[in-house]
Amino acid sequence: MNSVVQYFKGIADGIWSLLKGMSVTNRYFFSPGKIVTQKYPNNRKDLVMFDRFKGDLIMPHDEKNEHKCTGCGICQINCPNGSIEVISKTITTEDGKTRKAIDKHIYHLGKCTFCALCVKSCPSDALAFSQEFEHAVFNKELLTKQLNKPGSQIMKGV
Amino acid sequence: MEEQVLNTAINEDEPYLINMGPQHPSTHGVLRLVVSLKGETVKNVVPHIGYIHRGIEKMCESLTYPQIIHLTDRMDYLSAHINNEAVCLNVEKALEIEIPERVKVIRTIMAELTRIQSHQLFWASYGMDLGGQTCYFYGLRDREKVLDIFEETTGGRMIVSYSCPGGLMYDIHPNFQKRVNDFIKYFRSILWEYDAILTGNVIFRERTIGIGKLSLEDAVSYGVTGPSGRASGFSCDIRKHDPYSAYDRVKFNEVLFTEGDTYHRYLARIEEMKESMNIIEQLIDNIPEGPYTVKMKPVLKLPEGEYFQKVETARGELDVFIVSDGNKYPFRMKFRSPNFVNLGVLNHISKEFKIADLVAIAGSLDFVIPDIDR
Amino acid sequence: MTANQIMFILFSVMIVTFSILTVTSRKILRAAVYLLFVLVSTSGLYFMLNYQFLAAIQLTLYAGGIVVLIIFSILLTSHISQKFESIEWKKSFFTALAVIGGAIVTIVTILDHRFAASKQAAAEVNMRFIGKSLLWTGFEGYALPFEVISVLLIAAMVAAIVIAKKSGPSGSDSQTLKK
Amino acid sequence: MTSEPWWKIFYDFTPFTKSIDEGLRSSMSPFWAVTTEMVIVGILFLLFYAVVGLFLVYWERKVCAFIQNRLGPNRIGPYGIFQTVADLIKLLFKELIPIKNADSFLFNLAPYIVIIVNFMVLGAIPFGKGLHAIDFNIGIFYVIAVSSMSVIGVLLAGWSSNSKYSLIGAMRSGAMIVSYELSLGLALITMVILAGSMQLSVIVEAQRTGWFIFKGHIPAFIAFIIYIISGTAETNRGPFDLAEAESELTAGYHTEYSGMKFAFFYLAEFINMFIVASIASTIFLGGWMPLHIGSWEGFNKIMDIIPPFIWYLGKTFFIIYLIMLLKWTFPRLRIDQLLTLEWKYLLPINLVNVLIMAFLVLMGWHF
Repeated sequence: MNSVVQYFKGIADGIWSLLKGMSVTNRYFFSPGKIVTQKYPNNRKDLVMFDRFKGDLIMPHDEKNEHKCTGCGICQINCPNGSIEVISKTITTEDGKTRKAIDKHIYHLGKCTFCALCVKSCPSDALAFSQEFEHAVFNKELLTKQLNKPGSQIMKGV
Repeated sequence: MEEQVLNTAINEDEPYLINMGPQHPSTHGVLRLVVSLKGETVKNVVPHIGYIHRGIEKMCESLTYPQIIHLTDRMDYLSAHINNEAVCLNVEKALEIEIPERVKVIRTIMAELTRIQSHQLFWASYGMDLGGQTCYFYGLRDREKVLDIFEETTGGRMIVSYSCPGGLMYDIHPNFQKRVNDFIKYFRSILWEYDAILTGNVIFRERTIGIGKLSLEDAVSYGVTGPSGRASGFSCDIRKHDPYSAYDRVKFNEVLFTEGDTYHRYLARIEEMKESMNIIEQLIDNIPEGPYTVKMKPVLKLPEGEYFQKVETARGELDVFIVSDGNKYPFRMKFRSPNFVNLGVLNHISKEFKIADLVAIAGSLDFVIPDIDR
Repeated sequence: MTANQIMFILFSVMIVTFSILTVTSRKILRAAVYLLFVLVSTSGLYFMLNYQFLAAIQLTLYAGGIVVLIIFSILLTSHISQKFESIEWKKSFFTALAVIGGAIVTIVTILDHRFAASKQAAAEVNMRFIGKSLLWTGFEGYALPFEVISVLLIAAMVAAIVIAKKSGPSGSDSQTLKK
Repeated sequence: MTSEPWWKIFYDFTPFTKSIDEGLRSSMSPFWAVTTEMVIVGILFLLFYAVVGLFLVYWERKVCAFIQNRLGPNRIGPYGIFQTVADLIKLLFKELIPIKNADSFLFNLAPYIVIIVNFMVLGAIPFGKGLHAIDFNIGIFYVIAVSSMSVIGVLLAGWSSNSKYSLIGAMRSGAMIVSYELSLGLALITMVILAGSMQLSVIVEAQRTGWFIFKGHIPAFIAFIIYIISGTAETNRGPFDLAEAESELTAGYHTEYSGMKFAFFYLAEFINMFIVASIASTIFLGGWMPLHIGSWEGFNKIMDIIPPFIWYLGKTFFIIYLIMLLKWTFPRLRIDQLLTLEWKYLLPINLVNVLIMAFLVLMGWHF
């Protein structure tokens, strides 16, 4: 007799547990307000990334096309993957002195692992991360970028 | 294939071999399981690994200690922060640096958040392994909220790279505490759905209870740690037995079961999520003030010697072993990754079960393949 | 030629062709599939006779039941690369002789018989009538044959179990019944 | 057509179809009239098959998306309704990958068997008043008989692709369908006892005064639940999708199929679901009969305004939603649990249920 009770109790419990699960899914089906999908390419305009998001390494320039990079190469040393190359040159300043400055600050996005050691170790805060995340390109060469803008100069006082 | 003539008898003892993987929906990566079947009954499972081997241990020998951190993110990418922390703790121990209280508390909170999101993903993918695809989306929906917290503070979603020797890369974001509190409130209110859809479901219980039993002796001798080991009654929680960071000041229970079957491995993770929320709640509202990092030398050189640190990741015990010859690079770096060790028990516990159970068992051990291969 | 005749020829040709293919095919699963076609075409003939009940029985029992079981057992036992041995010419010669002889006897008998065309219109068989006569114990009832056949079925099943249970040459127990 | 307004056709197709039939018979010989009718019906069914198949694929994706807090297809056309058409075009252009060492004859035959069986069953379903291709007097029996053949396609597909996953999938499917056929048939027999006929049109007509699920109360309801469960199993769906268990067997019996041949299996699965749902709506929910409640004249009048085939489609899609909800909520069963469910639970309950129903009908206790 006990096994018969067990049999029917098993059926009842089983159906009850199934109904509980179905009630959850059914509720979600009829509540379109809970949809979490973001229509990504359509919401580009009002898509705000977090300000610390590590998207793309950039070298901020001010309106006079000046940056803070001294070309010291610490970022290059700190990078674990060799994704930064600093090519420096010697320039002569107005007062006749020669000093070292960057010619090209080359950044290989394809090698970068976004560990942020370059940004953190830069003594003059010349590097930063942008919130740009759409990195896809058709040509691998496009992933190698020059961070200092053409004709840019080092900021005074750095 | 040469044609066989029908009257040659089929050799009954010849195993029916099936390659599950390297590309297979239920191996969660590039794990290859060579399964010998008899009918649908699993007779033997031979895991073949190495499809995603990157030689992280060897790469570490040519990187400085701060640079190593970002590689550990990529071992067990679901416990990324805890892996970071393990290396950092080891280096700090070697250098004998006193870490600010603030750093310890933040690291603990982040580690517990990592554990929660890892278990959420486990729940999601385990539901999918058993055929309930809706679980996957509910699990990921809630996991996104944790990842948002990570992204806001660390700039990365999975690959956080947040700890560094001597402290943290940046201070926490001003929104951090509010977001974490909101998340815990939200997650507590939604956990009943997890139970309604999966835990209490009669099909799920039938599929998991009594399947893949791992006895305490076997768990100890195979070295199965983490929730999988604790489901067998193996009290192996490093946070409890050998506290690091801020675990010595919080109260929490070590989730222990004795059954050791698939269902309890699953249940252990669900319970751990609740415990993790308890831990976070104890810490989140009184994070001590102070610096978020210690001023370190520009080049870290560990004194000559051997250093060892163990931490509890979401999957078990992660040991970091550094041999230093006094240089700025480690002479040898060894990780004892929990997944690699847990994988060893798969053959033992899945014998004589059905192939569908093999999926359930492998899912309940919660493998992360890059951690196995490193 | 009426539509009925066309359909009849179609079904007959299918039955004959696939019957021959069934016994000549060297791949066992193909033979089973040809058999399926034969059985389905036969049920088509029944449908043409307006004898829908028998046609449906033919589909359920033979096409849906027996052929499925045959295919299922082939699935369990044979591999795709296996083929029957080609038959010796002697064997095939004598088989052909026997078959042709049988066919001649049958055809002669059929041609000998005078089939009187019925004047009655084709009527659909009433389902209630079939049901009642299947369970009727009196005259023209089928309850007794029905039960006798089920006894036969039980005997067949018992025999099958006994054969399956018989231990192998090495004396090992059967694996189907033991866990 | 007589003086009645044109929209009356939606309520009763009989005069319409009859007039076509008479027109054809008067203008040509009976042979050609029958042939023309067959061709028309065949083309209509092909169209119906494609439209319903594509819509169901879309509907399935939308339902599961909403259940999972997603949007589902939303790119092609308004609300993404042309997504499945685009998918179909893609599948049409896809390469059919030939399988070396496969039995190519059986490999190519398998999808057609599944599709043909689908068509054979569709022919017997009453879609609306007068919309009924063949009205057998053994309607239900015919449906059971023909649908039992669809497993052959699955078995052939699994064996002939010469893949281990496919073979396991086919064997699971075989064991499953052979056993679930039983409870499917018994659940229908329960209702045949109540209806007193196997002819689908008679069964629908008998529900003019009330749907069978209300008329036969408890036993009918139990039969309905058993029918839904075994119907889901029969179509290889939902928690019973062991034959194509994604996480275990990658795609089960159609692992090796590609392009349009895969699409045939995929469409057949959805049409099978449609068939199961329409049989359920015909036998349990009154087919194209509107909902009538006893003596509420006004209510019954309002219900009569909705055309019968809308009622039919509404009921069918309600059951399809139910089946989809099952699929997207539950984890998959294991093969031995599946057989336990059938032989230990469904079959005994079903047998007792048949007896109870017979007793009810005998005592005249149904409504």
